[in-house]
Amino acid sequence: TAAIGAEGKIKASPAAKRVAREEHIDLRQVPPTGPGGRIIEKDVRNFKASPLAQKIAQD
Amino acid sequence: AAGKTDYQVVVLGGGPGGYVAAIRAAQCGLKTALIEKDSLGGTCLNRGCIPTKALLRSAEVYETIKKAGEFGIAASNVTSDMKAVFARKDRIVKGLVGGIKGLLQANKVDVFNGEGKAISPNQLEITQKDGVKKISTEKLIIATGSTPFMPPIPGADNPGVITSNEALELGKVPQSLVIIGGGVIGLEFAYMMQTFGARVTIIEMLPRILPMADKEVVDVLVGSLKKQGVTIFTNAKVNKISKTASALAVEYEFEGALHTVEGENVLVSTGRAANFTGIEGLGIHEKKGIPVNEKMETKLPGVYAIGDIASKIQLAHVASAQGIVAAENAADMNSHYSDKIIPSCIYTSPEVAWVGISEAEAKEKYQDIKVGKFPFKASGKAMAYGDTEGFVKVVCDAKYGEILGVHIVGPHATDLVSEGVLAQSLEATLEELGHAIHPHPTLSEALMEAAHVAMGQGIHWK
Amino acid sequence: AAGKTDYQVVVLGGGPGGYVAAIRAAQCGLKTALIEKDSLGGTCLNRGCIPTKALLRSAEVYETIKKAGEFGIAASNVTSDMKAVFARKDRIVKGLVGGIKGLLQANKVDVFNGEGKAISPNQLEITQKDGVKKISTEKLIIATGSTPFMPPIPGADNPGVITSNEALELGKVPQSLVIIGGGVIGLEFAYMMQTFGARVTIIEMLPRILPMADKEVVDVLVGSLKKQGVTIFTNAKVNKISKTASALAVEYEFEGALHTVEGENVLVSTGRAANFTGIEGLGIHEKKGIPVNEKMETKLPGVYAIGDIASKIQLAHVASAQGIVAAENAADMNSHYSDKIIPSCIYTSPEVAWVGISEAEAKEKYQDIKVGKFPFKASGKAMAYGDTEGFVKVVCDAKYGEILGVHIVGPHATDLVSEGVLAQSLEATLEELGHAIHPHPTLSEALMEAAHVAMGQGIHWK
Ligand SMILES: Cc1cc2nc3c(=O)[nH]c(=O)nc-3n(C[C@H](O)[C@H](O)[C@H](O)COP(=O)(O)OP(=O)(O)OC[C@H]3O[C@@H](n4cnc5c(N)ncnc54)[C@H](O)[C@@H]3O)c2cc1C
Ligand SMILES: Cc1cc2nc3c(=O)[nH]c(=O)nc-3n(C[C@H](O)[C@H](O)[C@H](O)COP(=O)(O)OP(=O)(O)OC[C@H]3O[C@@H](n4cnc5c(N)ncnc54)[C@H](O)[C@@H]3O)c2cc1C
Repeated sequence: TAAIGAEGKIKASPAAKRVAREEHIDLRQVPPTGPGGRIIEKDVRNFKASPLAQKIAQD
Repeated sequence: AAGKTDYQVVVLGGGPGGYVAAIRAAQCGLKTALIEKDSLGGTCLNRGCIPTKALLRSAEVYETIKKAGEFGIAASNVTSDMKAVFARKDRIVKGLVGGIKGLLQANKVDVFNGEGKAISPNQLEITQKDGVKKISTEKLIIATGSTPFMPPIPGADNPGVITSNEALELGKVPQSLVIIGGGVIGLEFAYMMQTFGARVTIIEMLPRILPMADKEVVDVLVGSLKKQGVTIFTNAKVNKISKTASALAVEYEFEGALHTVEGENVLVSTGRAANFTGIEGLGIHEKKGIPVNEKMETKLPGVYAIGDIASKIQLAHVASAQGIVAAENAADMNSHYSDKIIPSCIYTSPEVAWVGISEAEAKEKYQDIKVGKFPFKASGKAMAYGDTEGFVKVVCDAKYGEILGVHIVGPHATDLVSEGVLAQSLEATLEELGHAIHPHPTLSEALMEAAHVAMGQGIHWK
Repeated sequence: AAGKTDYQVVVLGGGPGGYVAAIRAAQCGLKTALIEKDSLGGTCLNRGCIPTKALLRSAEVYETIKKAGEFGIAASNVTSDMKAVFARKDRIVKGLVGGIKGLLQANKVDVFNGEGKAISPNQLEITQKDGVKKISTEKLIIATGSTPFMPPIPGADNPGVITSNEALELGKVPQSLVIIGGGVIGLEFAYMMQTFGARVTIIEMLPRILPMADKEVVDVLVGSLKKQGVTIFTNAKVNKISKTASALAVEYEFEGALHTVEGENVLVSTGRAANFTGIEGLGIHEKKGIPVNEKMETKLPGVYAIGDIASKIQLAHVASAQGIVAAENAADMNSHYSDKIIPSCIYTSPEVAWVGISEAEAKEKYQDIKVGKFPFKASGKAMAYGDTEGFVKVVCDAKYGEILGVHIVGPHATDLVSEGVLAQSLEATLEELGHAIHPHPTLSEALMEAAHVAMGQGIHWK
């Protein structure tokens, strides 16, 4: 599901990157819904609330 | 699937919140009614956005003709016929009100002409010309809007002291006008009346005009209004209004002393008060408005509130956006409203428009920011257009290039800002805004150039 | 790190391709020179984009004044002083040329005034007033642009037969003007000259005007020009131009018969030819231009070509975007140019602007498309503005809601299209465009409303 771009970089919006850093979330885990398949802020916030994220956080 | 109730949704109030909510609800398949006691379109169409912009356009045309010589065009005996100016405004409003009526019909919304009162969340009473009617509904959307707020200034009841409602019906330009309150409405009237020949004075209580806007943008607007002849006092408190032989005298405190300024009219534009008539009984309103969640639902399930009555931001596009959200939720669609990316516009000359946070606010909230400013005097299109005042400013965070604010003062600012809205909605980076190939020569290039400047790669400006 | 050569980059030609490339190259830290034989700014600034838009703005002001009565403003003796109109244009061009000179200086680009000739990819000869100079360079960016293409029409050498170059220096409006070629340049001159009082006839060889544009958009423009008085023939072939007693006679074939139309002037606007002077020796050009890859590099490594000489799309913003890409690649930055999302604008009244593909092309390429059209007559701002002709059309694929084209004809179209550019650049969906909260009342709302219509959720239009 990860939004990996052509050059192996994660495609994520600046706001998504900011929230990911603030919330200590690994962007590679976040399913993208943004334009062109990139991760947007909402995806990161939704992911934070998701069971998968909580499980990853526990590990 | 109504059945038990007359309607699945009733919308109370037919402004840009209410009529849009009603149309969207009907589109979602709900049996919908709209109650409006006055003219469809509400404040926005009848006493707000549209009539002001119609008058402002006449002012702009007048201004253009007066400086036509710059463009190589000569004209003599240039005069404004204020009767015709106001009549044009009335025609436009009438046409649009008719249009909304047609839209509601086309969408099969039942429109009740009358004053509505919510007896319960599911019961409404409508007082119409021919008597009182009761209707029942599953869900209720409250969109009763707002009315001019009149502060308790002694003498505010003198004839000639007016609000925006009356100012739009003046039919003439007063020789002199004192405007109490330098918000968006006050500023638009100031520009318009001054252009048409009134001597305008603005008295504002706050230390600066438009504290929520970017300071540099406001400075350009204020400077321009002053050059046009408008007198502006900030940090000034009005004590009273009294009648003189031929005019009204406004007494105010400024820099520790009492002063007086005279005006044929006094326009009080100190904000707008939520209109609770018809919904007091529901017990859901607080002093300033009705609290709602992000689904626009009040504390009563199935009862929504939208627009000026529910929102801290009193703007027509907010009311409409909230109306769509409420209607979709009434149809169980799980829609959300966020006020993160809401543009604001001022239709003066120069125009002002912005979205997101100001440079000062960005500095405070983010450690490290980048700012790019591109002045219209460096824009080929602005030069050809003959209007080079102002600039576009892009504010973003330095780390990720997140666009935090786009601030524009200058020609067509109110149209240009939408690109900033889309950029922020899509969480675009500075680079993406800068690399999008903007057509040449256009005013919108200034957004791209401002992004270049913020990246340290300004082509036509540093 | 130059050393072996005088410069790291030399740019040949100082138009919007060349001067932008030079500035960007210098910003990337390269020692840069620019060679320009004529006036900085090239075609665009001296004989293209800017002078036309300056004249067009005067025409717009003239038109506004003539219909000022609609706005409640009266004026008499409205006349256009064509000397002043052209003088204003000259002033604006002069100011901007001076600005570019300043920008090049500020970025420490060495500017050579003279005709450059590439002896080899690394050696240039510059013929200046005071003699010939040789300079050496590591990399070369060719930006020699284009000049008007004069087709071999018998009689095209008659005095009074002009190209856009001479039309911009006329200093007056001919009584009648025959325009051969109904492309963007021809249309802009048609609107302008007709507005200022010329009797304009357009003769176009193709079956329709602007075949690359969306047909409905062109229909509105053509209809409007005809209403203004312009005569338009398509599918018409010019045979010859001859001199009559007082004017020029253009003979053309139309619907199987020969016709003649007279004009004081004949404007030939049938395209532009790449300008190979100075680079023939390199052996890299073909008949129509210099082939390049997506890094703007020619078949000779380290030699780049940009703008009208390299591009199928001859537009200033394309030249500038390509200039930036070439400069960055010269600095080993690995930059790419794509012509997928290039806006086009026509500065007539109504204005026309679009980005992406037309409805017809979309239908052909994608199985299933959605189209949303919002007419300005349903826009409150357009009504207040007094200009309700035209519409915004959004074309997208039905499956993913990918925006394929945005087509605008109407007020401020050339500014509004940039939001479409950004939307397509960011691969926004229809929903994202429709949900972005656009300010009310603005012309840009029409983009949002068109998106609503395409989604089947039109609020102010179905
Ligand atoms: C001078 C002026 C200029 C403005 N310019 C702009 C602008 O340029 N852009 C912008 O975005 N905003 C502008 N605004 C603000 C904008 O008009 C409001 O934000 C907007 O109208 C709010 O919409 P609404 O639907 O919430 O309420 P309203 O437009 O106030 O509509 C409420 C409607 O409900 C009806 N109503 C109330 N109670 C009842 C009842 N019990 N029964 C039946 N009907 C009832 C009223 O008659 C009214 O028609 C301006 C406002 C003013 C005053
Ligand atoms: C009437 C008209 C209106 C137009 N309007 C628009 C518009 O609104 N929008 C738009 O995007 N485009 C418009 N264009 C097109 C636009 O002007 C061109 O696409 C653009 O100028 C191309 O830029 P360029 O840098 O490739 O070449 P040019 O602008 O042609 O510049 C080339 C420069 O190189 C110089 N040069 C050439 N050879 C040599 C040499 N050997 N030595 C030294 N110097 C040399 C020339 O003197 C010239 O200054 C218009 C064109 C015309 C004619």
